[in-house]
Amino acid sequence: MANLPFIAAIDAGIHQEMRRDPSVLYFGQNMATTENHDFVKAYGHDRVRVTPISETAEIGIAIGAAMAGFRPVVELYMAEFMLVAMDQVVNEAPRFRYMSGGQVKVPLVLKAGFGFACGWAGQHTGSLTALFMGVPGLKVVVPSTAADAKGLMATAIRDDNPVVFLHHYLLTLEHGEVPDGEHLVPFGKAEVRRKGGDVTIVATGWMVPRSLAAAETLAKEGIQAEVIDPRTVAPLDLDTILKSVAKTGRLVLVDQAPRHATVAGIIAGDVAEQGFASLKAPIVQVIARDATVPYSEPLEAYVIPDEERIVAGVKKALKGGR
Amino acid sequence: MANLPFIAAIDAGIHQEMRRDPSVLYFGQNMATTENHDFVKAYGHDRVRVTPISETAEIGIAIGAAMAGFRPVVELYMAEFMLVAMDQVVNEAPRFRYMSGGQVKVPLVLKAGFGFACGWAGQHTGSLTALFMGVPGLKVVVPSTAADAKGLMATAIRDDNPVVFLHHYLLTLEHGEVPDGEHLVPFGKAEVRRKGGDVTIVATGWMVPRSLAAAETLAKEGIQAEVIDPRTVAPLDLDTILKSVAKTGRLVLVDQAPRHATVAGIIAGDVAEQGFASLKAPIVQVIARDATVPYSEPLEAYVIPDEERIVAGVKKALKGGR
Amino acid sequence: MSVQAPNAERQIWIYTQMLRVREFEQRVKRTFTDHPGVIRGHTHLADGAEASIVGSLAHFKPGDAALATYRCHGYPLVLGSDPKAAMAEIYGRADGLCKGLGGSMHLTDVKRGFLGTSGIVGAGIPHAAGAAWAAQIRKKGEVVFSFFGDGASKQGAFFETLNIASLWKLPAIFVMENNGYNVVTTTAQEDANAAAGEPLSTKAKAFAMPGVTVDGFDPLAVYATVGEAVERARAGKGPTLIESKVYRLSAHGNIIAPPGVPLHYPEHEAITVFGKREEYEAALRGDPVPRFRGILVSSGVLNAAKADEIAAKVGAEMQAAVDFALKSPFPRLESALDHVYA
Amino acid sequence: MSVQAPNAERQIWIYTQMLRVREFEQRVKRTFTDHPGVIRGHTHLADGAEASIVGSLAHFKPGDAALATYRCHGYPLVLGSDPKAAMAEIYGRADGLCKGLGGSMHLTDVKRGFLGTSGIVGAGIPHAAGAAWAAQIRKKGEVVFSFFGDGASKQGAFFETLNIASLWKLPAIFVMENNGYNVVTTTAQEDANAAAGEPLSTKAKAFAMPGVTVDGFDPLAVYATVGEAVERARAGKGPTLIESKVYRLSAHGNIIAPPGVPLHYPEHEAITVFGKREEYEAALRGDPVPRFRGILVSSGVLNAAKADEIAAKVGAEMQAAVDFALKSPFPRLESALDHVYA
Ligand SMILES: Cc1ncc(C[n+]2csc(CCOP(=O)(O)OP(=O)(O)O)c2C)c(N)n1
Ligand SMILES: Cc1ncc(C[n+]2csc(CCOP(=O)(O)OP(=O)(O)O)c2C)c(N)n1
Ligand SMILES: [Mg+2]
Ligand SMILES: [Mg+2]
Repeated sequence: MANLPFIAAIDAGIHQEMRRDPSVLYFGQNMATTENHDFVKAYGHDRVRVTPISETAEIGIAIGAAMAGFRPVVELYMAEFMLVAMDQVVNEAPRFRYMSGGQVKVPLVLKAGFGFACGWAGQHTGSLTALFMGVPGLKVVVPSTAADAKGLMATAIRDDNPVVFLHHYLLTLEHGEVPDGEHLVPFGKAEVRRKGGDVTIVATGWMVPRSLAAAETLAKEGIQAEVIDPRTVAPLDLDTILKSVAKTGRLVLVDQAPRHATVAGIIAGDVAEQGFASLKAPIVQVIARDATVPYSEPLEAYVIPDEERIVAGVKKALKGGR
Repeated sequence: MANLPFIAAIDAGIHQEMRRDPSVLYFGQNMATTENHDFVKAYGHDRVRVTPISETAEIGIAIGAAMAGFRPVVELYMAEFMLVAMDQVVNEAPRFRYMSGGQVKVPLVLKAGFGFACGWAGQHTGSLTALFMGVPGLKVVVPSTAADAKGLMATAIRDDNPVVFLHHYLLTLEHGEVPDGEHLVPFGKAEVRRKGGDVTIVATGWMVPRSLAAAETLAKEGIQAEVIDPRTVAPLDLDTILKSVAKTGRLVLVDQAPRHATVAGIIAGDVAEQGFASLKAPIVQVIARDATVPYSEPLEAYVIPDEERIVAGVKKALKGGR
Repeated sequence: MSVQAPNAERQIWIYTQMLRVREFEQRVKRTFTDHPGVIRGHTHLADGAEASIVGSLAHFKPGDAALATYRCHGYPLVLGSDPKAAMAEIYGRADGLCKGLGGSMHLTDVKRGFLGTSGIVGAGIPHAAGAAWAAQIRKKGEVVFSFFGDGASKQGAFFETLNIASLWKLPAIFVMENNGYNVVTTTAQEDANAAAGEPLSTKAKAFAMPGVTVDGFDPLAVYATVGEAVERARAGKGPTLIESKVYRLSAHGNIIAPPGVPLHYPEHEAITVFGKREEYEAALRGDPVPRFRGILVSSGVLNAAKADEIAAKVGAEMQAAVDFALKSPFPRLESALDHVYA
Repeated sequence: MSVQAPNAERQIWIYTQMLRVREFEQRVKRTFTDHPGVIRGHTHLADGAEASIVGSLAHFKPGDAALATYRCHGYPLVLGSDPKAAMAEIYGRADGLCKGLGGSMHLTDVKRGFLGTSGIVGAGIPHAAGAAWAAQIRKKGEVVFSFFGDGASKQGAFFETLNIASLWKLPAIFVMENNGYNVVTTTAQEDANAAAGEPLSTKAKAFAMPGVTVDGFDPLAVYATVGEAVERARAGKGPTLIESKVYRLSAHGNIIAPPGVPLHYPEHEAITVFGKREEYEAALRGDPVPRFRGILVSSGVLNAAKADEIAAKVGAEMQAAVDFALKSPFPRLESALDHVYA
């Protein structure tokens, strides 16, 4: 075990796989521009390269290299930058295996940060997870701890399908205990971050620590919230959520995105279909207010769900009935 | 009233607005390439132009022209083609008014067909509506009748915000009665296509006629389904849906997209939060099977929801209880 | 660097492959009338581009790769794919190259180095560059062929990719089949170089990359030009942009219509949209397939008898493909859920 | 076509505007140390580009428009925006140009023709072309200035837009501020022309558009070059691509860090990443602001006293902007929900 910041844990996961598998490539903008670059020193310029600001070509090149037998990891920095290449992400990478009748596989990882709500304003602060969640052939990973960041990155690299790896920028420097040796975290297994019998909270990314903080506040009032972190939203471990709801009967979904752009809403739809009998009260969504993220600090804080709103959401779920 | 095919009704809506407002522009690929082109003849090349295959520039140019006082309508043919320009659609057009503190407005219409499930296979048959639904600042229109196609297009052109106008390609030649003179259909007002007290069906685009057909079949068995067509999903007229569910207690959402990519799932989430008390049974989603759309005819039909599966979904909703 | 002309035997091979592509696609086209409803969606024929396709792929070696667009029937046939499997795919049958999941726009045959085709204009160009990066890492002198249209050179993916390919000296050959049209838009209507009377290969200057324009109706000219580019690429000297001037001898594709409307191939847009029948007929008079046959016969490489023999053989081969595909069963319904994930 | 050099008064105006931009941004930079926490997110300074910005916008007339990137503080100041409102926006206050909703990366002042700025690289280039189309339709000889960086010329939006702009003869001036870097990537590391020792203006050839390279540290050279392009555009002769060679005198932006870590401006990447202190110091010795002051003094256009007077006036103006912005209140919380829809 080593105590590492989130960002170092991701790198550790990439190193782990590049060391064992020479077919893993790592490239993107504003990396590997000198010989001193960590990954360049370790693996050389054949496998580690800087690219121009050309996301469409970057991701397209990753697809071609993957079809030709490699496992590229593309550094994209911010999830929004994938939007200029959205066709490659949702209508190319996940399509080729299927359209070829299983002849090719497209193992690649698109690494991008998101949700950097600290003054980056309208075009750099989005929470776009839901955009990638419903594409057959595509997997989507959203780690919330340093250990998962390493383990899910390693699993993403070994996966034979395209994977969007979304790490929350506000967690970048959060430290956590990370297993030293080979560490892999399976896809499709949610983690119960806190046990509780009164209400179920589901959250991803930065909303996980916020929800845990809210849960502690609620505990002081004798309310025990179970906090579930899906860790991967495609595949989504609905069973773990349904089991918890079967126990608590109440569900609060926390999401940094605005209404109709959330993972929360999508999970709510699944539970309303498959866990309806367990529900004792309306499913509550604690999500961003309906606006582009504003620059000014108090306004930004007003738009994004905070501990207080999560607590209020839980109380609403507890009050609610049929 | 004139009996027009869907496609002609859309043109009628564009003509109606171009005639009355010289600031309306219409351009895109593979149109206006000769002087005989209907719109070129009527409005000239200043306002009607053919573009290269450059969606990012096309939509970006529409944004700039809109900020400079015009009302561009961009012909994009297929919704997937917007993916190469997704940044312009979701992270540029809807942002400028907000980020400028209300100084600019960006009135434009992105016209695109979708869901052409007739052998167009993996990259041209998607139902991407949900991708655009949760973007503050963006409006999304999905007509299912010729009359609405004209009236919603006209309203979209007059709207001062960016509007994604998604017409279902399989409806292209469907005829319908279309009002002759000025015709406008308001945004945010769902239409109850069929009244019924036993179950509520919500569907958009081509799934509307399929749901109505299913409703007729069910009627023969004495089951009266109410079929609601939201017509615009942003803004979404949740009230009309909630009112119906308050009456029927049972909700079936029909959508051509696969799980976690549907408007259905998002509406289910809203109803599970705001209409929970009315629900007598789990919300049923009748949606595409989880695959890229295959080419082969029987497989394509197998993947996409048909009348039979809608009927089955309704019966499931009727059987279901708490 | 100059490429040796193909010997007689190789010239006959080139002609035979051109004819195979033509005969295959004529049957695809005839299927719309002979067997209505058997082909759905949108098909795109390569007639007019056969000399360009074969002259290019004549340089293909095992280990090389090729990627293309929705207009993709010709390449795999030249690379050795079974016409039966190709036709079965276009008919949506279980014996298709892609098990009926891909269709006409997405023929793929990895065993023969035909890696994939994108139906999104320009989107396949970076895929080819990625495969070329793989080849560069492997250091076996393998190259990648990227085929796309003139219209694709107006899509961001084209520019972004060629810059990187040149910068990284990737072993790629970018073959732009300039047939003068993007559906119903002429090149001069959408391309600033064309509007200024400049060749589209001029765009290579934006990437400090060699750019060449060649007569795509002449398989030997294409052979020489692409051959040089392939030598450069194999030698690690980087990519080349080749503008191969061809002409579509059919419409862009079959008509686009919802189910119920019988699909068919209309006349070429030069006639239906622009009323330039003469432009089309001039192109037809230059049809590369009969033209090359004539050249081979007059140069004595081929005699009429041998040529007829080839034609008969090829015709029979392609007719067998149709017969096979018509008999091939549809895939199991559940197979629609195969291959979503690896 | 050649542009008359600016007269003495105009030269003094140019110098004054350059100084205004510099003095404003030095205070933005100092805010990180003087008032920690007041500026959040990411700011990007134009220091080193002042001569290019002012030499270009000296040709701006009422009715013209300008669009730029996240590195956007200079343009509106030159176009007449109130520095108080600009600083208040960067501080996220209610009196900001954009009411605190936009911030440093999105300064906008429509009344002065500064239409908008995109934080997405290359994305603003087509917006400028769209505004130019509007100007073309209006037929009043209005033009649109599009400012972007060297790195943006690797983004598809750049290529797609310049092709259309040339094809449509749009009245646009595309000013690429080539500061040699995309964050920590040098131009030669990401651009095939640069790697081949060619100017980036070479890319104009892909669009049959005039392309010129100019010394962006020399406001009079920029004035002449952009002036010609503006004349062409106003005359309906179409767009021009201008590569203006500048150098960032600060780092790309303040450090990127989550809340809790105090933000500051590190040294330039030439030093911190590449260890090329000499490259940076050479650029600093050519700093266009003191350099132009020197030129004006030695040419007698300006005497030292007058120059000091200007400096004092500008310094006071910009200090007042800081004082005003610090006192400006934060916006009402509910105002976060204003202006989502028109
Ligand atoms: C991004 C995108 N935009 C539009 C289309 C629709 N489309 C399909 S083929 C085509 C024409 C392409 O022309 P060209 O590149 O010259 O190839 P050709 O068909 O002439 O061989 C267009 C516009 C598409 N498939 N992808
Ligand atoms: C599409 C996209 N990719 C990446 C980024 C991240 N980014 C912001 S500024 C920048 C550098 C741009 O360099 P250049 O165009 O030369 O402008 P400069 O900052 O040097 O003025 C990058 C890569 C972005 N904003 N948008
Ligand atoms: Mg073409
Ligand atoms: Mg730069």
